[in-house]
Amino acid sequence: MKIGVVTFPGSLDDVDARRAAAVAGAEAVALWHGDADLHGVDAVVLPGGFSYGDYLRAGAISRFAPVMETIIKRAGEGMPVLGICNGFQVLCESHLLPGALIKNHHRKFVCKDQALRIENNSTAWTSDYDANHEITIVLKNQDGSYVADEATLDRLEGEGRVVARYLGNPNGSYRDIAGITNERGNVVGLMPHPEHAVETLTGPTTDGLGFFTSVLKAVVAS
Amino acid sequence: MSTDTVSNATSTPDVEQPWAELGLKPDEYQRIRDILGRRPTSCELAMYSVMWSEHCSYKSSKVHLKRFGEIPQETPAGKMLAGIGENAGVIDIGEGYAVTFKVESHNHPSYVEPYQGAATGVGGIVRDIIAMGARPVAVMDPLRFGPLDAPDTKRVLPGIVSGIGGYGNSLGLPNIGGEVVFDPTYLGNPLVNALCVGVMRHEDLHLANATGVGNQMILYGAKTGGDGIGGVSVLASETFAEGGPTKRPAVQVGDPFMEKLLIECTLELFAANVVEGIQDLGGGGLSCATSELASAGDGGMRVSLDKVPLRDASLSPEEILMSESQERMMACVTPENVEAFLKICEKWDVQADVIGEVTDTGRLEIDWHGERVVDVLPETVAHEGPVYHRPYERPSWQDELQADGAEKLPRASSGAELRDTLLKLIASPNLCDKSWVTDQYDRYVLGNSVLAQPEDSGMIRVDETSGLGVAVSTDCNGRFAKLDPYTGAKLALAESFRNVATTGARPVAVTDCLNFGSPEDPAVMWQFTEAIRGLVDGCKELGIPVTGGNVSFYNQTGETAILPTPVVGVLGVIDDVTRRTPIGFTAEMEGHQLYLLGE
Amino acid sequence: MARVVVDVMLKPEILDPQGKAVHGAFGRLGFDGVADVRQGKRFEITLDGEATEERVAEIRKAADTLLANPVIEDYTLHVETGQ
Amino acid sequence: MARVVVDVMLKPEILDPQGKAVHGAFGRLGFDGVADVRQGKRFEITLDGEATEERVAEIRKAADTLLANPVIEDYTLHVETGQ
Ligand SMILES: Nc1ncnc2c1ncn2[C@@H]1O[C@H](COP(=O)(O)OP(=O)(O)O)[C@@H](O)[C@H]1O
Repeated sequence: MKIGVVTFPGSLDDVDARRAAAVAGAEAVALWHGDADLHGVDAVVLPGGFSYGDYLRAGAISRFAPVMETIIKRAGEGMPVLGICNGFQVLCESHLLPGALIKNHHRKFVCKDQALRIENNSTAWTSDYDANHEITIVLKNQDGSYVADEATLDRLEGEGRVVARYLGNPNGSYRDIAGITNERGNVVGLMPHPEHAVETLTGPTTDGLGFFTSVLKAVVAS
Repeated sequence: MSTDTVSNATSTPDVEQPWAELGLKPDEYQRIRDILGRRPTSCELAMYSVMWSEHCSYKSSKVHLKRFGEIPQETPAGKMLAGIGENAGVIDIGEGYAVTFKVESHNHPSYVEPYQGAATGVGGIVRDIIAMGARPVAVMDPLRFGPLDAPDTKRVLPGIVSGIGGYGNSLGLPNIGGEVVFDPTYLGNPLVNALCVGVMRHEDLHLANATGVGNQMILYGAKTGGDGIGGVSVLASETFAEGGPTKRPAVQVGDPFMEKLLIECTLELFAANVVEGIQDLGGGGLSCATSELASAGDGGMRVSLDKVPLRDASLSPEEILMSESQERMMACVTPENVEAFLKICEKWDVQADVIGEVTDTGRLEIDWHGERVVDVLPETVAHEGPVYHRPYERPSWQDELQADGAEKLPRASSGAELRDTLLKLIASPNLCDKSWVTDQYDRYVLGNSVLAQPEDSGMIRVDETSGLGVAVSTDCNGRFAKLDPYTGAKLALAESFRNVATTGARPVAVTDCLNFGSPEDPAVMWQFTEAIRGLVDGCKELGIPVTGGNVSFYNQTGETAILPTPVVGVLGVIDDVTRRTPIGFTAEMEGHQLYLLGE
Repeated sequence: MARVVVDVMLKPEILDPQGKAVHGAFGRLGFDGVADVRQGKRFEITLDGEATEERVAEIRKAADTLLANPVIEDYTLHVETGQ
Repeated sequence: MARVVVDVMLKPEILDPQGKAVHGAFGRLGFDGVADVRQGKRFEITLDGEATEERVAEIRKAADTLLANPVIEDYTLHVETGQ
């Protein structure tokens, strides 16, 4: 079972995502933005960071990377993809997920331990959580406020595609949304960082590990 | 303006030169003429003036900093692999690992333009660390501001904090500690000190020198612009009249994305073993990099300045030599490795150009479109600057200050008064919770932050298997240092040492950033020498060396100097980070006993 | 050399935290009578040669795909003449 | 309701990392013939009433002190007419 983690220029949490995949028992594979080949991985993580400095819009330039073409195609075929923070922004910019992420309403970078409720535990990345499971993982970002038009928000709620919601909104996200999924449940975007909550020595909890163990099961099952 | 070549300088000895505008003293200008046996060309004058400035030459502090050499150059953990004089000190921490760490100031730029000043301060110290061959793994930021409620603090503080966060967060470096201290003396002169820690394997250690005749000098990173060359523009003033003034910005804008690429690119260059020597371009730009690399080498160097890629085509050769454009590095590479070097840079989208080579002449020769504009012995630029023995004297007010003891203050006489005093203390900006600052810094990235705020020291895991790690703390109480600079410096050292020791790490080495007022004031100079004496004595008593640091003078508003602020950073080593001791009283400690140690 | 300017603004229905903050600051500094502030981005694109119709069409395509995110932003584009 | 637009750009001599990143992306996406890209900010300020001379002078003052950082930025201001 191989989990690929893409490095874009300016990716920062790629090493951490690989570590988390390994802690969960997967083989972590480093993927390069300029290489369209996925090297046989079963699932992909788009990691956090400031790809291309986030100078234009977070994720706006990365989505044109050669590796993204393959990922978009494979995601359409059902391959699990998790975008964390900057990765979530790339997924929105790529239109794999609806909506967009804009500057935090307080306009500052924020780094804190954040409580969330898992609202959909049937995606490829959340099946190891209980329904309404409350977890605490790391939140750290500048452009973390999830926005979409009302119709889209209603549709996401109606179809149960809100994967996680903040308990105490830290950034102005519409309807407290911390993460969403596509119709099929294989592509998940999440603003907080589960990969920074996989060992108590360096993270606030180990609550983030479930994302990585979930996808192992999803891949084995498929 | 025609190019002022070496032969032109020889044939026109009496040309008036703007040495005073460039900050040189009459005797310094004469000394340059004596060294060269002729007048300097305008490019040479530019190089000497920058390299002989206080900032680059340490001319007021050199004689005193030498005393750090009296401390035994061994650390409790092992050898010092590089010490004062290198970009940053390097310490053996065992298991084949070495760490490097250094603190530097970016005070004045941060006052002028808080966000960019602070951001580029972080950028500069990080490049010092990568130049040693290390991967940067953490940053810290000791800060000083005027009173929290002063209007200018409202301008300065948010910018500085977001600049440090904006740059460090974008580089993916966890911020594992620092200080936020307020005092009226910092109102017109905030202090922004930035510390970076790096980790490497012993064999990856790289020193800054250019050796091996025929080796190529490669400049890589950002293009060169007119950044930070304010004063030197007088050299090109005639160009202004002709082409209309191209303004030369005094403020540099940082590009953390470029720097992140530079980190990854540089580490890949080291891993591929295609670099002989390397240096970052900081204050002094190419003047500094070329003269220091050449004088640390065994030959000479020839550089074609016209090969330097420019962001602003109107720059004169003098300005190119002086530019402090950020996010640039210079490497010495064997001819066989040039192609591999350029290929790695291309992979990371980093511009790289061969601009010169190592020669056997022992001289630093710089050409501009085929004409020689610099021909000097590189040591005379880099190391033979003026050395001042500035007068110093214990100020007359020191006795009065010391006599004004705290025991004369009224004491709380009732429970209610005591309660008020306590509430006042814990609500004071200097003592209150700092998360309003630290929440703007990423402390988790890289996944090795074992301790960060609100801990007394930061701690980073170096090896995931063995648990080897390092702890770092920075401290200084400027009020103590003003009362008694000798004891104040010792106290700063002792506090930092204790903060590291209490985590369970063994303190092994010191870096320091000496922030003081004007060295031309004998009272300030006295504070400075006393602080150094305190650090030297303290380090001897504790058995740990000073591995590097930085001096920042002229921190004052008019006649009022800042509190003497010798910020001390202590680094410790811990065999197994899982055995660290965090601060605080958590639920799992219920039933533990409390002891008070010391007198 | 010609210059094309692309102005990108958040759609009116999307909350603009930066514009809101500026609006708030206006109030605190005593600049009254401001009903609303929106903050967007301005791109000044200098072309190598003339701003021919095809070149401008290219830039428009870049604006559609890169400079603006149509999910949350609108843009306007104009060729700047005579400087 | 009148609208005043303030365009803030980094001074030409100051490095513009954002413009540089966009310029680089243009190249990679095959949009050629672009000599330079600068990215700045655009503020659209809607006034409660008319854009009288005093009101505009007020906004200009706000631009000087709040919207632009004179150390590194220049701005231009214009009143938008007829929409
Ligand atoms: N500028 C800063 N940057 C990063 N961390 C900081 C900064 N200032 C304070 N901290 C951290 O916040 C915590 C509390 O700081 P402080 O109140 O100064 O602690 P102490 O008084 O115990 O030294 C410490 O962990 C310190 O390292």
